[in-house]
Amino acid sequence: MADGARGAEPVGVKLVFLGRLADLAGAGEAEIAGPLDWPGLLAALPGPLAEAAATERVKLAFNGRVLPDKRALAAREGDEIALLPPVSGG
Amino acid sequence: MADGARGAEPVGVKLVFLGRLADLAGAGEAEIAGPLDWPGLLAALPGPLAEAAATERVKLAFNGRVLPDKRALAAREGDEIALLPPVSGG
Amino acid sequence: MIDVRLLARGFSPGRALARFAAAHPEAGGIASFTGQVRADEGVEALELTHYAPLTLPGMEALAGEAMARWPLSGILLHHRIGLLAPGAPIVLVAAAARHRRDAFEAADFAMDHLKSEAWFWKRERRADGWHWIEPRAEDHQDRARWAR
Amino acid sequence: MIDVRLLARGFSPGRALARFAAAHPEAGGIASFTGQVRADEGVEALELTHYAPLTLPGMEALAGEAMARWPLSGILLHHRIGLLAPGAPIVLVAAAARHRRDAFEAADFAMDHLKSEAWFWKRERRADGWHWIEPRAEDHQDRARWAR
Repeated sequence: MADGARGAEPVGVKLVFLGRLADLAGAGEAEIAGPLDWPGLLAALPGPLAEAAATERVKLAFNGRVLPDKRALAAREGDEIALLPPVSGG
Repeated sequence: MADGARGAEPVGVKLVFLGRLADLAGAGEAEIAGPLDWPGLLAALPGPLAEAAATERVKLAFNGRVLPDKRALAAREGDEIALLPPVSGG
Repeated sequence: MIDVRLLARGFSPGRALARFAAAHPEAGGIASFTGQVRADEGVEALELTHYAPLTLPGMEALAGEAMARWPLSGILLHHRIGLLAPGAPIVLVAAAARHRRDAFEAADFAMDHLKSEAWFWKRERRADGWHWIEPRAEDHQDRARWAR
Repeated sequence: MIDVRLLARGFSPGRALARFAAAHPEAGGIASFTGQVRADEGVEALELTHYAPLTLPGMEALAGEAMARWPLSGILLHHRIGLLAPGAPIVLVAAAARHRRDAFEAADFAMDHLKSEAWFWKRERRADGWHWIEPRAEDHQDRARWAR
């Protein structure tokens, strides 16, 4: 999770892709410029990833907490957004 | 379980008392003369043991098999009768 | 694999489970239950009696019943006899299966039957002497869940 | 005792269970479930990913929920992350309780929730490459049994 040095040097919004979304993204992480709201995130993601992110099955964590409503996303530089596809543990 | 040398020398009917019945009997085993049917067994047992044996909760095994009906008991010398109070394993 | 044992000496459920799991690499999961002598109630010792002509054959029949009733890779039933100290393991039941629900149900089933149907008699020594333990009504109810 | 761990290396469920049992001499019983990589289906390896800010806190919350819901002496949730070989243990859940029904139910509950609610992502390597695993409908139904 990002915290602390926010603003000391220019950092973007950190995106973390979990599970199969990391495959779609071609990487586990990415950084994009903030501020970022939900439409902004969808616009910033490559097509297949945006499509996946838009489905109900994919959740969003914002700075380590799952957002009850993805559309309420409001990220600034230094924040971390994780895209969480359906889980499979055990 | 008794088998084999039956008749080679005089042996009685072996009684085995399990669980609390061994306490009532004062021993884990006893031997009494055969042949022995259900009324004969009750008559041969000391009072408290006969009372316990007569209850539905106490089962009878005859040569290693539980009798579906105790009253069907028909033991000869060399046979083994076990008196089985309610179990408590695990 | 059916692994049914009467044990006259202390045993390690952890080690038995490790062996059982290793013997079932094709199973997705292993459910188990370990029963041990409770150490908090003034119980100084526990003694388990069995009746050889019935006890082990009865446990083997129970294992077979569980194998027939659920799609299991294997089942393990280990039960102590003799004198046990507080904290000592009494019983270990384990079921290996492809699907965890089957493993859980089979282990649960086996324990319910070992508790109220297997040929064991248990007594415990307290400060005032030995006391025979009888199954609780609850144990019979637990077993009745499996009737069909 | 609540013992919740994410494990980056291989572990021995048998040894973990032995320690857990020894830590709960007051419990009459310990129910457990071990999940392992099935070795029979052409799976060459399994990889488990987690998300640190959510995964361990989520498991800790699950352990707390089980402790609140059943009268337990303790609960153990150990879960592997990283690369696993066929036969390797993935998850160990154990619940210690005075009464065995509580132990069984809590272990069952914890597994159902770890399967479909904990923050893990699993993929397996077969001859034709990596495949992500999603929970089966069955897993969601299993979890739904505990709704209240």
